[in-house]
Amino acid sequence: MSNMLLEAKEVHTYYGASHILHGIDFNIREGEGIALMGRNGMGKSTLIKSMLGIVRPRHGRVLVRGDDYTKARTYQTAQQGIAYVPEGRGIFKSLTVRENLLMSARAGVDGRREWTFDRVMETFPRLGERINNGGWQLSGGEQQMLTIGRALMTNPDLLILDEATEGLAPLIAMEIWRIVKEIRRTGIATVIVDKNHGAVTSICDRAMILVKGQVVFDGTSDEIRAQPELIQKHLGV
Amino acid sequence: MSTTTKNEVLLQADRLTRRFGGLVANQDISVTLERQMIHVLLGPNGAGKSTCINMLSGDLPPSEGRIHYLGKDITALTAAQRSQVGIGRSYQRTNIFPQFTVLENVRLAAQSRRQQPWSLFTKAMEQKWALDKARACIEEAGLGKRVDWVSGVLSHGEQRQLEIAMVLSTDAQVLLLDEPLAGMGSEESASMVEVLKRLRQTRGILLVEHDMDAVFAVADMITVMVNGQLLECGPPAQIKASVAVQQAYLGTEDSFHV
Amino acid sequence: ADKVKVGLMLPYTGTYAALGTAITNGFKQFVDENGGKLGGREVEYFTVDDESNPAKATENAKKLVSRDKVDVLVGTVHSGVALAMAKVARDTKTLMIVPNAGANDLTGPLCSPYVFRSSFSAWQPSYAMGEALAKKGIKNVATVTWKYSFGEESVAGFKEAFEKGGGKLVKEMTLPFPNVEFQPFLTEIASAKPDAVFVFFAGAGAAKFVADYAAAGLKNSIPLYGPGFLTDGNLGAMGGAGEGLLTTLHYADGLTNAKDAAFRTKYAQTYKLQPDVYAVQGYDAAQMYEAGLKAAGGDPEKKEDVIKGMESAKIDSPRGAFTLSKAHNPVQDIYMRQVKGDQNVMLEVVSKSLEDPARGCKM
Amino acid sequence: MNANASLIPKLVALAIVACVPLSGESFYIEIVGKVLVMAIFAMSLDLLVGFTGLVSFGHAAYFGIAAYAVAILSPEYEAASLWYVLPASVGLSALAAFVIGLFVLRTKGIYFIMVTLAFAQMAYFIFHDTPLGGGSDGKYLNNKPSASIFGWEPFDLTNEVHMFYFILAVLVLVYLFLARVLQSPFGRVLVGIKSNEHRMQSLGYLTFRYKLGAFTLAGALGGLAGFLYAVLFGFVTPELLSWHESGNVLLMVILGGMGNLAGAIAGAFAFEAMREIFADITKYWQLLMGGVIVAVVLFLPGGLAGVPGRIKRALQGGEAK
Amino acid sequence: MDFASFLIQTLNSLQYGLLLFLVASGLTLVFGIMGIINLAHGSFYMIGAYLAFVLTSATGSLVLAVVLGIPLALAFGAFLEWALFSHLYKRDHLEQVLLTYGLILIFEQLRSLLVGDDVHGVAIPAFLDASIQLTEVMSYPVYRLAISVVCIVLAVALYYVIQRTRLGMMIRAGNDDRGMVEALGININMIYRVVFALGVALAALAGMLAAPISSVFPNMGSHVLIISFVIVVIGGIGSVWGALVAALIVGFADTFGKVLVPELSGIVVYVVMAVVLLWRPEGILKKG
Ligand SMILES: Nc1ncnc2c1ncn2[C@@H]1O[C@H](COP(=O)(O)OP(=O)(O)OP(=O)(O)O)[C@@H](O)[C@H]1O
Ligand SMILES: Nc1ncnc2c1ncn2[C@@H]1O[C@H](COP(=O)(O)OP(=O)(O)OP(=O)(O)O)[C@@H](O)[C@H]1O
Ligand SMILES: [Mg+2]
Ligand SMILES: [Mg+2]
Repeated sequence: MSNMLLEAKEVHTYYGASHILHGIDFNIREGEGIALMGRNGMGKSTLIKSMLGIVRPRHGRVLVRGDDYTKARTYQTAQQGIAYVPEGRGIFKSLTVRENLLMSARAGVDGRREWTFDRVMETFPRLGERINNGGWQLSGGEQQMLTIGRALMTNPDLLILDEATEGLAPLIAMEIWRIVKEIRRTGIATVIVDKNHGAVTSICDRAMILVKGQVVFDGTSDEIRAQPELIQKHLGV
Repeated sequence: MSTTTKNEVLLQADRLTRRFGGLVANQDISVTLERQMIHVLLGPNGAGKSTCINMLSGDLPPSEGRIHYLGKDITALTAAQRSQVGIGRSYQRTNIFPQFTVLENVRLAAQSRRQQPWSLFTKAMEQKWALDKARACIEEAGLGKRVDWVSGVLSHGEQRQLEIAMVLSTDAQVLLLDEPLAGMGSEESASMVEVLKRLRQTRGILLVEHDMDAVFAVADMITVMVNGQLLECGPPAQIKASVAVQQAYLGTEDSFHV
Repeated sequence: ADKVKVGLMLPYTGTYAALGTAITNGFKQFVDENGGKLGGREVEYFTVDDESNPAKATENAKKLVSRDKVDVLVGTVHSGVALAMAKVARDTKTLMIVPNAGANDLTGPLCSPYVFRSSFSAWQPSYAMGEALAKKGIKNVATVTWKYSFGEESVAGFKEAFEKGGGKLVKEMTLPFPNVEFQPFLTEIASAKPDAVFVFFAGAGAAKFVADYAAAGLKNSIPLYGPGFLTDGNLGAMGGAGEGLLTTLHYADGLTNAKDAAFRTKYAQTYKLQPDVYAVQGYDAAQMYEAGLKAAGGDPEKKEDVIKGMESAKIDSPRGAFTLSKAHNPVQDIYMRQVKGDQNVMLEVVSKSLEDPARGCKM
Repeated sequence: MNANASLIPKLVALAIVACVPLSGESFYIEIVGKVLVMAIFAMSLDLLVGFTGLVSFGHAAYFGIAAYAVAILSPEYEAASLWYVLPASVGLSALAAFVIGLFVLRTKGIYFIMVTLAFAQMAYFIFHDTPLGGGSDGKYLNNKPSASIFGWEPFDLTNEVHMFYFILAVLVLVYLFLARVLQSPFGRVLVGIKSNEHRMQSLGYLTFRYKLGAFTLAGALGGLAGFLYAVLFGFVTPELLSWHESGNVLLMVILGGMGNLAGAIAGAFAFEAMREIFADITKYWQLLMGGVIVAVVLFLPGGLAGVPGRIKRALQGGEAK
Repeated sequence: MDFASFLIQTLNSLQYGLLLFLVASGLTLVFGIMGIINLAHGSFYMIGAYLAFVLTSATGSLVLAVVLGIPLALAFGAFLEWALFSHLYKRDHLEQVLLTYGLILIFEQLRSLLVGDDVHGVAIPAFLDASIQLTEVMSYPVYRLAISVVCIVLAVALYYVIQRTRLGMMIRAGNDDRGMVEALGININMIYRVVFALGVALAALAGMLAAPISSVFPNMGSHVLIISFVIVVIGGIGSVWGALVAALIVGFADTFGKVLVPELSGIVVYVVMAVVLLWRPEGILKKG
């Protein structure tokens, strides 16, 4: 079986006094795909940020490829081949589209360079048309493409997409899903947060549901598809 | 609230054009918005939908074209003035007062309807009408449990809900909503669709949204843009069936099964 | 008896810090020579750093006067600060000795029985220079100075004497204080080609002006003159650019009086520094007060007597003896000096016992 | 929130300050009076910086204009009437702020900082380089304004104790006034503008007018402080308008903790006290003061206004951090 | 003004403008690109000048002083960033104002304790100590022209690093969103440390190069502080070309202002700044 890539053990995270994550266990293996689900405000983004060291868990541990990264700086974790597309985008406004992509370019952990500038351009032709525009001049969807492209430029082993299709036109969203599938096929692991449950469960092999900072479901995509009442109960659809 | 006449034309944009340097983000776009109608603006990313809304709301001046509200030419009015006459908007990218509580965010929005800059000695918190209005709108947007939270610490989806509560509390007759559902969970989206339907009873709504389930659940009229140009305009059924629209925007049914 | 309380309000930080220190040193040197006493009493010092900031001047002066209850205020370098101090001195009837600030007003329209000066008025060295240049037969002169009172008063003093002697100012240039970009003026001077240039600058600005003037090649074609502040304490910073410059001041190197020789030896020994005009002014401030106290039998409370004593004193200064005018400004010799190496060497007395006209003083 | 809990320390502080004249030491009366004046000045700036988000780096201009106005409007050999020079000089400052505001409020952020500086420097050079106010040497105000109303004299500003209480009363009034204003709808709009001006506009607020209102009000109150300063010391100099003074008052506001009126007062006290005390103990006072300031920034984020909260938390022994 | 002096005044303006750019260049980096409101910029300039004085006295050559001084300044800058500035990025920008004000006081006092309060000169290196004859009475010092050349080289180098290199992109990105840069696997703290140190070294270099012509004196830092901010701001924050253009504009305004409208020369610079910012509220060249 393939190796463990990223693990969270018994993670408790607080914002000031409010206790958000109540002892979460999470793990993802190389090449695996996980759909992280839950209503607004349940702690999905917080879990991701805790693992990346963007917020510090108060208890618990974070492991990357078996090594302790609990106290590592965010960039050290990220350099282990983890790319993050945050919700709400976070593109660099004062950089042009080209610069946004170039600044993050890096070979993968194993030295591979599959994702080049040209390949990103092929994948998102729309960005090619806006290549010299400043980041602040893009439409919402264009910004979204740019963040995904920027993450791919780091040639990651694990791609974390937090609401990556927010604001994308259906056609593009489908295109993203197609690309993610393709990425997965090349062996890159993915964690996806998205409200399109149908799409994510069909891409990912595992699904996890968070309710109020606790894991209420962790199983295969097939299992969750077989239990629509679970989705109904925890996600309200 | 003012009297409402069915199908009264609230907002009319004539041949709006907006250029950014060499790029034509909107070309000759005309939109009509009637009361008790939800008019949806669709289009691929970068088609110019937000630009169009920005022109209607006064955030961006059009390069060409005119805008009329209730028959009056409002092209020259600023964003604030348009808000005062009754055009409210929400933003695609969350745009709130992050240091304030949810209540204060919405209360400020409500207060904008009766500004009394000269009355330096009344307490804002004693203006009951604004508080009541704010609470009602927060409830309506589904944020009842978060009234006293500082809005900056809300989750992304909750901030999107707050955005809606704010525009609601301004009593705007015309609502320009730029992807209100983006970032909301499916449950919240569903309840927001109900809110939209309720709002439609008294106002006119221009909606930009990429959530097709929601769009087809509420749209009375759909305009599709591509590359700044008008592609098609018509009732939902017509749009759904249009081959051009499918190619440019919706995709075909089978491509849904990734 | 009680101690004599001396309030030193001088700049100890900032641009004029070195001047404040020199004045303090000079003052203390006299007191030491006098057995650590003034008027036969022990001396207690109170010091305040005035930062050369007029906005804090009143407050700082009051600190000495009303909190520390000093018998005499000694200060300061910056004219704006000194004017504010003088108001406090007048209002509170405190004796004040100005050991540097040259604003004409201090011993002019704003003169007061309580305010004395141990230094000079802006008018004095400049007027002497005006006379000297006119006598030399120079006809056309251009002037440059900072646009603030001291600079403008200096130029006015020069102009008064120079025009009286038949000269003419062909160009009067000013620049905002403390701007030191002189190049445009050098170009103007080169194109106007006057017979000579008269400038008022002090401190780092003076050093820079002299250096720039030489670097622009003007030094060889158009002679430069100014009050002694142009070169005093700045010769090191100018490199060789100052060599040969003629300036006027009430003090100089190479004076022949015995007092000066003793003063300089002692100063150099005590402070491991060469004394300058500021040290002399500090020293004389102490001498003046000593004269006043002596007249009052050592009692600083007898202000009338102290004042009378000071007014009638003949101060045996390292600069040469001087007396005080009715307006309390030194009536002193002004020297023509020339820069030789690191010294401002005395050439001659250009104006014997020059008295400031004290215009506007109603005393 | 818990207004009453923080009211007591404030009243105690006020009572202590009010006792200063009992010392009978005119130096302390005057120096504390000056600090009170600076506190008023700092509060007026805090209205802009801390509450409206307009970081003005030229606030000394309004202080100086009013200070010069009293000096210039007062006749040379007799006292002017307080009831004429006070409104006149404060009015002039307000007018200057209004006119300058019309221009500077078109810019934002750092650019705003620099344009306010530019206009203040122009005002500085007007007083420094023209004979209007006595040039670089400044001008005396020989007679303090008289408070007499048709012969009846409620108080006498030449009396240092009266002067002190007059300033203290003004301070309290300004504090209460601003506290009230900040709770008014107008004040809430200012705070909204600080948080997100663009959003305020799209909510229908003509933010320019509100900002102009705040700018003018702050200018007037800054002028009030300048007026008191001139009357207190009887001497005005162009340096009152210099960028150093604008910088100092800004430092007081930041030191105290922006967006907190009591903080602005505390900042003024701390800033002035540090200078006085350190300059008294050593010639190297700048080193001490600089060190303390650096330490405050490092260890007291949010300035002095955050200190009571820290103490409370420490006392409650709650979770660290 | 005759034509010859008009030409010379133009030369003066250019040369002064370039000198101003040199003085402001460190601030362009630290304030313009990194977004730190650094009031201590003038102090770093002053430290550079005093370094030049002390090292030139010790080694006998300004060139050696610069060679030794730059590494010192770099180390000093890196230390300050590590010890102080790195704690402030997440805080309100105005706290940087307070911090750097404190630093000004400390540096001035230390300077006074270590080197005293006297005015000093620094000798021009012998190979540059010459003049070019312009008119029969006036000549131009070669050293000034040499500095102008250094300024132009610096401007080009700065522009290249900031706009064209990945390092430059990372710095600019860091000013937009530090957290995001770090999440992309970039050690932004290290980058900021390096860039801050570079900014300090630039300011110090300006001080060292200017020392022979401006002389070395207490408070010299505060003289250049405001003008440096003026230049960075009217150029458009973050733009190297903008700063260069702004420096030249100020150079011209100041030079011709002094000659043509001497009564107003004090406010000319501020009038220029007000006019520029009212005309273009974000500076002459916003970006790039
Ligand atoms: N910076 C913060 N400070 C305090 N509380 C926060 C902060 N960020 C998030 N929270 C709170 O933590 C909880 C979890 O937030 P999180 O962003 O992880 O939710 P989420 O599951 O990603 O929701 P969404 O789908 O809306 O993005 C929410 O209740 C939110 O209000
Ligand atoms: N300020 C600007 N300067 C230059 N180009 C701009 C600017 N704002 C928008 N654009 C461009 O105009 C086009 C239309 O943008 P707009 O934001 O209106 O798209 P949209 O239809 O809302 O897209 P989305 O669904 O992705 O939000 C885009 O290509 C965008 O890059
Ligand atoms: Mg989230
Ligand atoms: Mg959009």
